[in-house]
Amino acid sequence: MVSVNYYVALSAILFSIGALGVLSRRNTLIVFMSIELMLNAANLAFVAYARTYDTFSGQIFAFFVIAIAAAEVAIGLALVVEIYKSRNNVNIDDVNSLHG
Amino acid sequence: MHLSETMNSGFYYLAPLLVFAPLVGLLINGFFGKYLSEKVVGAIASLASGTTFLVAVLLAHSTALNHGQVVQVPFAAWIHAGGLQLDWTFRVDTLSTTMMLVVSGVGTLIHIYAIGYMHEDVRFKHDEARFSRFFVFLNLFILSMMILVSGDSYLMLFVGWEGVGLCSFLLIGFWYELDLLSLPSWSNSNAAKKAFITSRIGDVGFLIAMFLTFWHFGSLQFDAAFQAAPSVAQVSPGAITAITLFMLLGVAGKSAQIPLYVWLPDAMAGPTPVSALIHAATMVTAGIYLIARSAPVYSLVPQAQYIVALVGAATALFAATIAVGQYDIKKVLAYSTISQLGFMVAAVGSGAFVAGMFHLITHAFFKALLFLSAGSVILGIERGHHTHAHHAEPKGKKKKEEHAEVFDPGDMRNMGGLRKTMPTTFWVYVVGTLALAGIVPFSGFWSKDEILLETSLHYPLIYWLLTAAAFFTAFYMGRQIWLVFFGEPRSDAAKHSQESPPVMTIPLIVLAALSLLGGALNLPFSGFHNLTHWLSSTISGVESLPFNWGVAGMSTLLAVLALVVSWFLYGRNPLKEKQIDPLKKPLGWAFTGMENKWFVDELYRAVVIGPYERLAAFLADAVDWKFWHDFVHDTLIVGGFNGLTKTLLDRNVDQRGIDAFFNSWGAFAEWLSANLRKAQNGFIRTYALATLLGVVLILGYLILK
Amino acid sequence: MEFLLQPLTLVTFFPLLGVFVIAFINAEKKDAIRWTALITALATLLISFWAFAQFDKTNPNLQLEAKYAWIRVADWNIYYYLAVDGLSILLVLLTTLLSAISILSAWSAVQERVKEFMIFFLLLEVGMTGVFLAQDLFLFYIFWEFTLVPMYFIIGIWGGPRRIYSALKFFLYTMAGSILMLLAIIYLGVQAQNTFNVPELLARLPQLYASGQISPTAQMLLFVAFALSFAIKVPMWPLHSWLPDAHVEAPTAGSVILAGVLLKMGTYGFLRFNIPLFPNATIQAAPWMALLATIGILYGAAVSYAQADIKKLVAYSSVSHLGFVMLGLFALNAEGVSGAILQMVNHGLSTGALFLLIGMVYEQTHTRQFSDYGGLWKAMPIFAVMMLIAVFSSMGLPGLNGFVGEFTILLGAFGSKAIASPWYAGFSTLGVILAAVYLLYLFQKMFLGPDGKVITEHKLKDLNWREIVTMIPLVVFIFWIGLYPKPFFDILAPAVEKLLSALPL
Amino acid sequence: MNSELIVFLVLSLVAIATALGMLFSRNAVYAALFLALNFVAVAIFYLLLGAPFVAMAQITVYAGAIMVLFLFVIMLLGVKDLEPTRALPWQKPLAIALSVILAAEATYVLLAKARTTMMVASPDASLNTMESLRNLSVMLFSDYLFPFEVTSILLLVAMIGAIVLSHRNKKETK
Repeated sequence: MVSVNYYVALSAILFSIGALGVLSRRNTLIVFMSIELMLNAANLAFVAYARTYDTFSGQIFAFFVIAIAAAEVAIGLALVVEIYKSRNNVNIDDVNSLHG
Repeated sequence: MHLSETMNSGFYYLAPLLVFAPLVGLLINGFFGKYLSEKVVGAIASLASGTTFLVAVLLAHSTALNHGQVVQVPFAAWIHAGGLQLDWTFRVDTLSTTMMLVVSGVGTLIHIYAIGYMHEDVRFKHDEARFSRFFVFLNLFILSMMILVSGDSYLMLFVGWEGVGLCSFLLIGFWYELDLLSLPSWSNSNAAKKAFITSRIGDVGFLIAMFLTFWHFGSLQFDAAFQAAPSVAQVSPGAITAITLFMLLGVAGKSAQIPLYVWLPDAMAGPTPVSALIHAATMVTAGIYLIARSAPVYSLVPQAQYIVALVGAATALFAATIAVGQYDIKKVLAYSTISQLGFMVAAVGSGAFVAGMFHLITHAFFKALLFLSAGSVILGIERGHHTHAHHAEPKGKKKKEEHAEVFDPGDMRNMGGLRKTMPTTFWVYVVGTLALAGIVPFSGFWSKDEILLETSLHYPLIYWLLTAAAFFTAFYMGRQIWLVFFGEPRSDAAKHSQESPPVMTIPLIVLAALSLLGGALNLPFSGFHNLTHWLSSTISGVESLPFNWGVAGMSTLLAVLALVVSWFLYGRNPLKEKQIDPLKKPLGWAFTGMENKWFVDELYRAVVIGPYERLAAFLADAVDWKFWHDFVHDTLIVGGFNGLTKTLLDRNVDQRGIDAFFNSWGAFAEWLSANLRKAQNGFIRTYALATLLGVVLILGYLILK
Repeated sequence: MEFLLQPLTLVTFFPLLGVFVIAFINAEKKDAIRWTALITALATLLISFWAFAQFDKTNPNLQLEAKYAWIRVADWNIYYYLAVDGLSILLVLLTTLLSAISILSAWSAVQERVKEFMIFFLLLEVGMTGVFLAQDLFLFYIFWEFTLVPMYFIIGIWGGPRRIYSALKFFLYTMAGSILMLLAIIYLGVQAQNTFNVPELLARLPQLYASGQISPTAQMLLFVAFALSFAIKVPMWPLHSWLPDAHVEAPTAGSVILAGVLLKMGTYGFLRFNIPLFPNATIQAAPWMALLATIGILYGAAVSYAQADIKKLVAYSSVSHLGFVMLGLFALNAEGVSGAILQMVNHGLSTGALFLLIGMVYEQTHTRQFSDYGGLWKAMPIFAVMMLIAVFSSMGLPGLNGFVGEFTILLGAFGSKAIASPWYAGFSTLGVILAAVYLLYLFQKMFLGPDGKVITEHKLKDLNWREIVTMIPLVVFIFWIGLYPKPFFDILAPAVEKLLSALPL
Repeated sequence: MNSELIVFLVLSLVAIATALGMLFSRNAVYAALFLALNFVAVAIFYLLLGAPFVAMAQITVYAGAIMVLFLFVIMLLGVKDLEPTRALPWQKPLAIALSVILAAEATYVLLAKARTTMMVASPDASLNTMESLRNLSVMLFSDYLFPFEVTSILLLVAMIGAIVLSHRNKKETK
């Protein structure tokens, strides 16, 4: 028997690590991976609560999140490839043409 | 009596053929005419017209067998709206069969004549493809005319009435791109338009007469209307007077009476067979038929009758004077026709319905004869003109110039001495002239005499007007004979003129025989009142007057005198080339007036046409477009709206008030954003950082709350 | 599904199917689009015949009803209610016929943006048919306004040089009138216990009038509000100013439909709504309407004569012809009203034919100035004969359709109790002369006289088979109505009788 | 300290370690591999939480498909270290600070504020039967049918989007 709080705490830690990755890494690919990590962290919380309250809804949400993540990765990677083709690197800091 | 009772005792069931025979003819020629030879086209058209004549004969025969019974032959339903219940019904009675016989008989002869005439005409005018079209129109005319005379209601009569107007329009404008001298011009089509529109003015009268008839008599069907007439006459005599006078306007339009006669002389722009058939023998007499048909109504209002007679008599004299001053062979005949129609209108106006119809018939014979002969003369001159041009000047270049020179084959001043070159035409022309002038025993004498006799008994003024007109008639016909056929040729064309082919002369001879003998229809001796007797079963109350030596002697004397005077002026010393008319000097301004048709056309142009055109242009340009369209709509409404919106609301209220207020906010936002934009460095990571900062702060807030 | 298979629903909305199909055709495949549109229009025509076959012409009441509760808000009951009676069946047939003919006429005339054109055209057909069939004022108003939109684009996109101006004017002018009608409709609906259903209104209104809940003044105002909207559409003098602009600038097919059907919506409105809904006001207003009609007849005819542009002449002639229709309607007797309804059809046929023919020659010559024409008969004989028929039909030559209508109208107006004076009809009869003046002028300047510029400058071809086929139905009806109008009058008679018997004359 | 807790702690250490590994790898390939390991660890958590279906989805979709996709793209673009830039000098320290605060806050909120005392039961035999999977599917296709369908459309859109992005590029290069 493990307290659900542990799972939640783990989820929070993983989420923070993901957030840190998004903020600090300049490689677009790794930024993406970090995002995936954050999604995973959220999923973990979902499933843990689903177990706690004995309902399937949490699992179903996790399932949807996985589906959306797949879609997101498909588009995201396509964009990365595009960006690479036009700039010949994957530095996220190079893509700042929207600056004010 | 209705059809079912008489079906077995006659040919009434053939009545629809009156209309369908020409219809078949015109459809065949209309669709396939261009693939058929001229002879076939002419034969089909003549056959169609001939069938109509045959049917008319059979119908007349049946009517005679049935002692003049009126028979209605229903054909199809027509307009059934509210109280207006009208059918396509043919009416076969003595009056209508008389008209059918005249129209289809003369019509058929003219069809045959036209085969020869048009053969040459289309060649002189360089459009042979138009040959079949002519016969289509001619058949259409016979068709419309048959509807006119066989209709059982005013409305059906009106269908034919307007139908013949259409044919008249189409045929006057047959050479629509030319004028009388065969030069490119709007003149012929203008004449066609004039004819139609002038008749339409009369038609409005007819229409209003029909409206009045319907609302007062309750029906447009002849029998029903006539039955109601006497009782209405007692309640509201004014209505009947109005009906008759409005109808007179219609008659004036169609039968070329004052004041609407002006279209008929111009109508001579049509090919000569058309002038003969439509503008002399048949269509123009429709008005007389209408009045004769409406005899039961006219008999109720003597004052209106007097007005009708007066109009007729005035027209007779007025037109006769103009005819004296004309040089064109067809124009003389045209004015003569107007004048003779005046005689007929005067006759039916003064209650002499039979006399009017009698003159209508004889006039159809001799005037058709005269016109056709005139056509023969004109073609003879044309032929002479062409042969002369070809023979005398063999060189091509010269020939062209000769052709290009304006030559009027209808001008009597270009003729003279034709009795030698065109003997047949000459003799039939003389017969026609004597008939028209009213010389015993030609048909014209008997019919005209009857009119004079009738009027002399009741209306002396009318009698004297007509007598004077008769004098002029004989005079201008004499003048024409001397000018055209006697003396020496006044042009090379006349010198080389040639006689027409038999296809043209044979109908002339037949018509000449009819003109000579036509009087036998109704001789003023007891036992010979055939026409009176015949028509009495349709028109009640007609009586035949005994022969009156005084009236007959007077008119004959005047006619002979007129012919003698014309011989003194034109026959004794034949006109020379380029010589002015010998009447010009003694008559002075009066002859100028005759020459110029008393300036009536100019008067109408100044009083009616010009002002209407100016009014229309004024309404269209100034009122409707400049004022209503441009000024009111575009300037006032649109401009006003623009003024309100753009100047007042937009510039002052909106821009300086509301806009300015809100623009200040905009300016503030602009200033703010100009500073804030520095935060937008474009680095995604920074934005994410900001987002995270937000998350952290919100969470922190939640925790500390 | 039962809803869809009702004849009237089908005849109204069938063109939408064509729109749907065309929407999926590549815009480059112009012929496929044209054929689809034509087949749709022909099918609609057939459906209208089918509906007509089910129509009982001895029955004066509304028939073939398609009635469903549509919008229910609070106490309001708005119906989807289509029905037809003797007053409208002919106009429905005219609409479907002219739509098919117009599409055929636009075959070669419209080359740009064929897809959009055909879509707008079929949409227009939906609107027009709906106007003639709707029996709920709300539904009617929707159809009525809906017709504006496709017509606006047809004029505005495929029109002549001043098309934008004309389209805008057409739109605003008609819209302005409709607004008043909308107000009147709402007022009427509120007064009549929340209904827009015309038969229900007809049942309830007499009581409202009798009890004074709608005062005579209010009735008159309602009449005027409706009349203004319809009069603009007709157009009655002096509200005709949009017409010459719209007609001259519209493409041929647009002109045909505009003259043939859209104008009839105005006269039909008077017939269907003004007369039965406001009987007392109608009788009061009859002499005034007759006066306006008479002025319109004479004014339109005079102004026509002075035009230099062929299409403009015909456009103004509509003012004159529709004056006859209005005169007949407000004669308020059987002769006048049946004549007027028939004349609506006649005007659609003859003026439609005139616009078609002018369009056909314009395709070749690209000019509409009279001064450029002359002597066309020789170059284009079939065309000339067609034009001759159309011109004389329009002029009211007996034996052709125009006469039957004009004569019964004038006859009715002459003895009308409502107008109460023969002078209006008398003066209107002068319009017969003036019509001859301007129409013969048209015919003469185009076909007679010496060869004009168009002949010397162009090699003109006579009508081709497609154009002849386009004209044939019109010519057939021109003769049919002229020679044997009884079937047409028979269709009208019971409904007209019912309409008039309800009037307190 | 029961055995479940020990398993949990070990696995959480693995998860955190691999996450940090990903965070600190210079090389993208290593980062990807660390992440894959992390996903596997999370999948085991799912199993522990009685969600075998999600666990399998996690393995196949994340660890399988998505990571392969990542690796594929990395290989496609080539592994290259990025030159250090001085564009955002204050970014990294700020990021670290904020992340730490976030972790602290989140943990605090979830643990101290929510104060859930519930325990997560370890999976027993009943949970691993087909029954739960069936219930899940029934729920997915009844209560959540609409979102499910929407998800399918989303995937379709993503697919088309990805194709369009790369397709247009092809045209441009021509």
